[in-house]
Amino acid sequence: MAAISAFPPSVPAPVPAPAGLTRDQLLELYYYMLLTRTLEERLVALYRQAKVYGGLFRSLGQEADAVGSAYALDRARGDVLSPLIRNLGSMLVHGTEPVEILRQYLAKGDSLTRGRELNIHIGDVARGFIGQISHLGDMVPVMAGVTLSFKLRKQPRVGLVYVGDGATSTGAFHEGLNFAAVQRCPLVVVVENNGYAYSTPTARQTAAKSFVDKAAGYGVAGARADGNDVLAVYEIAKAAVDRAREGGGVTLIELITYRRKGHAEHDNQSYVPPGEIERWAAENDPVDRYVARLTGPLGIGRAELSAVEARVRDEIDRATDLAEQSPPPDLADALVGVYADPPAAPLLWYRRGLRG
Amino acid sequence: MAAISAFPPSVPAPVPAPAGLTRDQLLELYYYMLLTRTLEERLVALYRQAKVYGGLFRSLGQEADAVGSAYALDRARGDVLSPLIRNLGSMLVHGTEPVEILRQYLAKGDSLTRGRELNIHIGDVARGFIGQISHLGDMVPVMAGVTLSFKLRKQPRVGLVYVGDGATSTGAFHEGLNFAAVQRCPLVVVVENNGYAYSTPTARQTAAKSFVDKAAGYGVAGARADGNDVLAVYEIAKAAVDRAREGGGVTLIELITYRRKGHAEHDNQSYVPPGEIERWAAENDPVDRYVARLTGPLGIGRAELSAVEARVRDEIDRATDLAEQSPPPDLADALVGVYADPPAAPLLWYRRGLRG
Amino acid sequence: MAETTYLEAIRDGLAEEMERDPSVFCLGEDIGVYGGAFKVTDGLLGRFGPDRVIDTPISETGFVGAAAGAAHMGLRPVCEMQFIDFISCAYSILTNYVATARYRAFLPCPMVVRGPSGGYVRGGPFHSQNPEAAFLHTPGLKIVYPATPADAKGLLKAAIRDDDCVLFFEHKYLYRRVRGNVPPGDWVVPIGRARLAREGTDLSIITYAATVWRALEAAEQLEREDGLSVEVLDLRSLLPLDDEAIVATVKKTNRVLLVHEDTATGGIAGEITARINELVFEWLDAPVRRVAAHDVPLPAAPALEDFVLPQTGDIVAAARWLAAY
Amino acid sequence: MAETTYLEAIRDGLAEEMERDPSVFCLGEDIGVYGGAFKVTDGLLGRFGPDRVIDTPISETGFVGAAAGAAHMGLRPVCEMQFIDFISCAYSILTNYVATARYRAFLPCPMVVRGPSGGYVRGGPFHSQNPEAAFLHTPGLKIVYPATPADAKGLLKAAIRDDDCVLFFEHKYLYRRVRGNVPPGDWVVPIGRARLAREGTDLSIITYAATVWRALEAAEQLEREDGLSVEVLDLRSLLPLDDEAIVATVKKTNRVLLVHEDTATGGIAGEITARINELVFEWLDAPVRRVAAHDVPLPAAPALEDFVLPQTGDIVAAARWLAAY
Ligand SMILES: Cc1ncc(C[n+]2csc(CCOP(=O)(O)OP(=O)(O)O)c2C)c(N)n1
Ligand SMILES: Cc1ncc(C[n+]2csc(CCOP(=O)(O)OP(=O)(O)O)c2C)c(N)n1
Ligand SMILES: [Mg+2]
Ligand SMILES: [Mg+2]
Repeated sequence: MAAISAFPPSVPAPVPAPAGLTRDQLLELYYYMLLTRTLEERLVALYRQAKVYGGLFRSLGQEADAVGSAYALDRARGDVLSPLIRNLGSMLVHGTEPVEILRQYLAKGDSLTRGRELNIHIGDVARGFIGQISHLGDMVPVMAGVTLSFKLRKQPRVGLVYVGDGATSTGAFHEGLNFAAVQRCPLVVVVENNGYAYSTPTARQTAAKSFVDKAAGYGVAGARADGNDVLAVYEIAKAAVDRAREGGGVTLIELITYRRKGHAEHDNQSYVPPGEIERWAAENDPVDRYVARLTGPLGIGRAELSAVEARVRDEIDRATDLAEQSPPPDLADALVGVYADPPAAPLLWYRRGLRG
Repeated sequence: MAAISAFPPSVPAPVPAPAGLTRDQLLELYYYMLLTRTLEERLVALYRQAKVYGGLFRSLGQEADAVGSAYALDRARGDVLSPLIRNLGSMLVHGTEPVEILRQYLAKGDSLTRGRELNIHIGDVARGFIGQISHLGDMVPVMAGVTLSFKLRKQPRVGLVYVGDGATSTGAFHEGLNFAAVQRCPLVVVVENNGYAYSTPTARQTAAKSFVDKAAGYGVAGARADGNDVLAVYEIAKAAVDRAREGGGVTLIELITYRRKGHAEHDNQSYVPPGEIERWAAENDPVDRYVARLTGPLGIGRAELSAVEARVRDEIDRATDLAEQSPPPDLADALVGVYADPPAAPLLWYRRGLRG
Repeated sequence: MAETTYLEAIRDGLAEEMERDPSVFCLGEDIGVYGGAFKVTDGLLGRFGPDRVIDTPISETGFVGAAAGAAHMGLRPVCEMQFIDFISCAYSILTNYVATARYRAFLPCPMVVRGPSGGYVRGGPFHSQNPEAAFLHTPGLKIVYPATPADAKGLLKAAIRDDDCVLFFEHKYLYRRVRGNVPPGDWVVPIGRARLAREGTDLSIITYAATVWRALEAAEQLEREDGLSVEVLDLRSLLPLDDEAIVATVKKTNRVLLVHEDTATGGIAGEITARINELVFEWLDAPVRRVAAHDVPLPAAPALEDFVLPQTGDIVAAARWLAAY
Repeated sequence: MAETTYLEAIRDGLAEEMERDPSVFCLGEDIGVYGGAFKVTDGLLGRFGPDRVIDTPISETGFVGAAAGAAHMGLRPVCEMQFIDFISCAYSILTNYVATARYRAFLPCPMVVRGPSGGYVRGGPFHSQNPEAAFLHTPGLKIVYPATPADAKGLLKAAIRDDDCVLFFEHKYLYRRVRGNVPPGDWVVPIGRARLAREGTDLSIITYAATVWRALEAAEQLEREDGLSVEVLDLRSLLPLDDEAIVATVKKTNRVLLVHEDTATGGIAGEITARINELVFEWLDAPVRRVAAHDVPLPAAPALEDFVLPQTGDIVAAARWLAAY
């Protein structure tokens, strides 16, 4: 997590807070939720300027679910995160820098994928997050194997993988979860139930009353929380991470949230019942709810929140300037690194002499 | 089901019996269980004479589960059955003739697959059973589609598909069951928990306490029965079939049974704990249990059972003679019928003139 | 005769077949209310109702298998892959269950699996694939991949009427970029016949899908700048291949350039080269050569994608080499 | 140097690598207690324990994906498909996730997927498959398919040490039928190099796996009966292919017969024909021809299987035609 020193020095002495979090940590959660939302807003601006390549996927209204769950991991201990397209917040918590996200969306040569992949299909195994692919469900067996390696090597490390309500319908989800359950891998599987898979409502995705009902069928622990309450999410995720670390195996967590934007920017959400989005925005925005809680019962002053807001704005402005200056990908790189050996694919015959 | 007239004419007037079955039906269940067991014994004899091609899969000790469940279907109403390798009994109940099974195992040209496929990978859609393939799980989505067609056409027909404890781990099982559940297809999914998948005990296949625990995760009805009690199996299957026919959707049934023989004849079962097989054979043989019940509380005389036994022996002897006389497949048939159009694949260039 | 886009032609073909034959129905992800990721099925739900335009869970094996089961019972399902890249998730059930159904069990399995395919759209490695080669060694399947609105409509109608499983690949780059006349009435294009897209005498380019248009561009440039007369054969059907048309063009020009968007290694140009060797080796005045994608996963950044995929300039360069051979 | 069967050679290679490198482990169905459907992993559980020989649920996508995840973390998993026919169930995760891991995300993914492949054993359509062609257009994968005990051991060791995913196809017909000497010590055969199985000057047969032995039989018969000197090149590695060795044999004999057990249409003979056209067209005195399986699912009955698959007599007939050309 970001260095605490980044906060104003004059922070009052920590007071005990919910979920065993310090006052600084409570503010840090706010920082990441806001960073996620603001960064996505910046990306939308760039998208409208046609600077973004590929689809732009929003997590508006889901920031608490992403941030709160990833916050339960311990990067210092080598925990590994497997994010999906709605998990920008999780990635930021786990150490991805805003400038890396921007470079990626702008398809820059110095992005984490060097322009090879789109949106947040990025990873850095050294920093403990694994790049996703489009094919839904695949990351579950992959993370079963990541965490199997922890078990085989007796490392006290934990993995966390997300699946959408829609992705639970894939065979890969089933095979991966079952494998991890049988092997008692230290894995937390978070089902983000945001009501829709593209245009498909949850009721057409499964006949189950809730996704947590699947836990018993795999013989794993199950838990469910309000995905828009960042502290509730953190608590439930932390318990699952601790259980995994102690050898208790897999936990299937269902987080109830709502996808307020379309599947991607192009989607006009014509299929959503009128008023539904507005209701969630007005009554159940995770940032608003958390601000109310911070400034209310948790007794954090508005000034401190403003400081966080200023920091976020400033960081994203600087990151954007930096990212825009990045160079485009280098053509010579296009054929490099499919295999360790050979180091590059051959240039095709009619290009020799012509280019490259 | 086989014509009742095949039974001795002097049968006493039917008396009310369990599961709403007539006396003749109770005897018919015995007939099919015995037919299954005896036919498999005949196949073993032929296998030892090296007349059988491919593996020989036994259902010894599972006859009640296969026969009792398939007996719940109504062929006259066009119900469709999807059997697996342990479901010889189901196929016989659903109308497959012993001679057809023998021809298939002997790879004869007039077998239902004309020598193209092995063991009981056979079907006849006209008679309401669908030929399985080796890839486990696939028959579940296929039967979801078969029964979806019943629903779309408003036909009062039902489908029944089997999966082994091992096959429940496949993605195809998951995707097919979920699809059928969402569509409320008139489908009964029978999980035959016989303790092993090849050499793998159920505990290494799933961490779930029981397979019926999966039902809630799909939002379908779940039921569980002693798979070696043919009447209990019939009752639970009949209830599920009726529910499906009335528009109640999918039922997931778990039948507890035990695979007394190896995965196939070649398997020496070295991995089975000593005494386990013997215990099941001595204490929980489905035929023995049913005979005791028939001759005890159900008051059926030994003579009547002997008549059935004689009939079975006789039918199988005649079927064997018939099958052995069948011709081998015709070479010219090898290239026929991959597509409706073209009718046959071309003979390769170096064979023209040489053969065919 | 009004001009239609490639996408509209597909939608029209689908709607006409659903109109004509009540046993035809569609299933796939987000094809109903939303009308599909590319709006190919837009309006069909309203027209034909939820029993004939079924939104499925995210389960390619599930709904392809379900389609097969329904097909056994006499229906004619049309499955949409949201992107053809996800047909890989149904690879086993398609190649093992569906493809063999008739041969091993005499089960009718008339069904179509269709979806947006191909690159040149900055879609990256998982939204740009050309899977045809992976299915080419699977007897029991048919494969078509049209390049024009007329073929898109005519081949889709033929695919739906075919009594076996047809993989119908639609090139997403062409969806809205290509318009053309579609003959009126019940327009059906038989599966298994190639289309002569351009007549020529000096050299033949054999290709299909999006690269047909690049080949035509190249042909014009070669005529303009080099006075070369280039013939372009649009295969349209990849399984079965139209050997007659391939033989005819080779006999006519004696020089063949194979062009496709799939990777060079393992792409179907290999199969075509083998057939040319077998059928008309003596007629070749030059080696059969390939223009295809470089052997890497397709990168997303525009400059990289353009570098990896075959471009008009590549076809021109290769054709000049062949002509000069 | 004792003679070893093809199967023992694989087991030895596996055991030696597990001995040498603690990061190597095996996973698959029934490979532990039971030792695998063909007993390839027999004894490994006792020797290396349950953490390194893992019996999995019936989930090819599950354990192949798990292997990839473990490989990212520095382990070297070896997955067994009980029959290679079931690799189709992991087709998506292999071609999309595993094959692209290094290119799209710089993720190391050193793993092997191995299993009993091929026909001539009356296994029917689902226990006799040769899936190599389906993976040939997937950059990021490597494919090997040995024909001898020495190559089986040496290539398996190379595959396990390779830093990318290698598909290791084992021909089940050869498991116990072929014995041979395996060089002692740490015997490793580099991936990507073909093996000259027989020297000759009149004609080249290029093949791999079980048909190598049929080709050798045919070569002897042709020498005996026709006085023909036939060279046999065993490819061993299918991705990457050994272009140098292919070029060398074509330049030497100027006549090429490609033989494989997979179907003619879509089999990898097409790719090889294309490469020969590109690299040594001028050296051909006759068309490159194929001997392969007929284009049907493989039937189980002995007479039918023998009819559909390429036999020694077919190779002889085709070679005579080529030699007389
Ligand atoms: C196997 C597969 N099939 C289809 C798709 C196309 N697709 C991409 S995202 C998506 C919807 C995902 O919904 P959900 O899992 O609920 O995640 P959310 O977008 O709601 O976060 C679909 C169908 C895919 N990526 N993978
Ligand atoms: C997808 C797939 N993987 C592996 C196999 C190999 N295989 C055939 S039967 C079998 C065990 C099946 O066990 P179960 O489902 O419990 O059925 P049972 O034999 O006990 O009736 C296995 C692993 C297969 N047929 N399909
Ligand atoms: Mg969702
Ligand atoms: Mg079992």
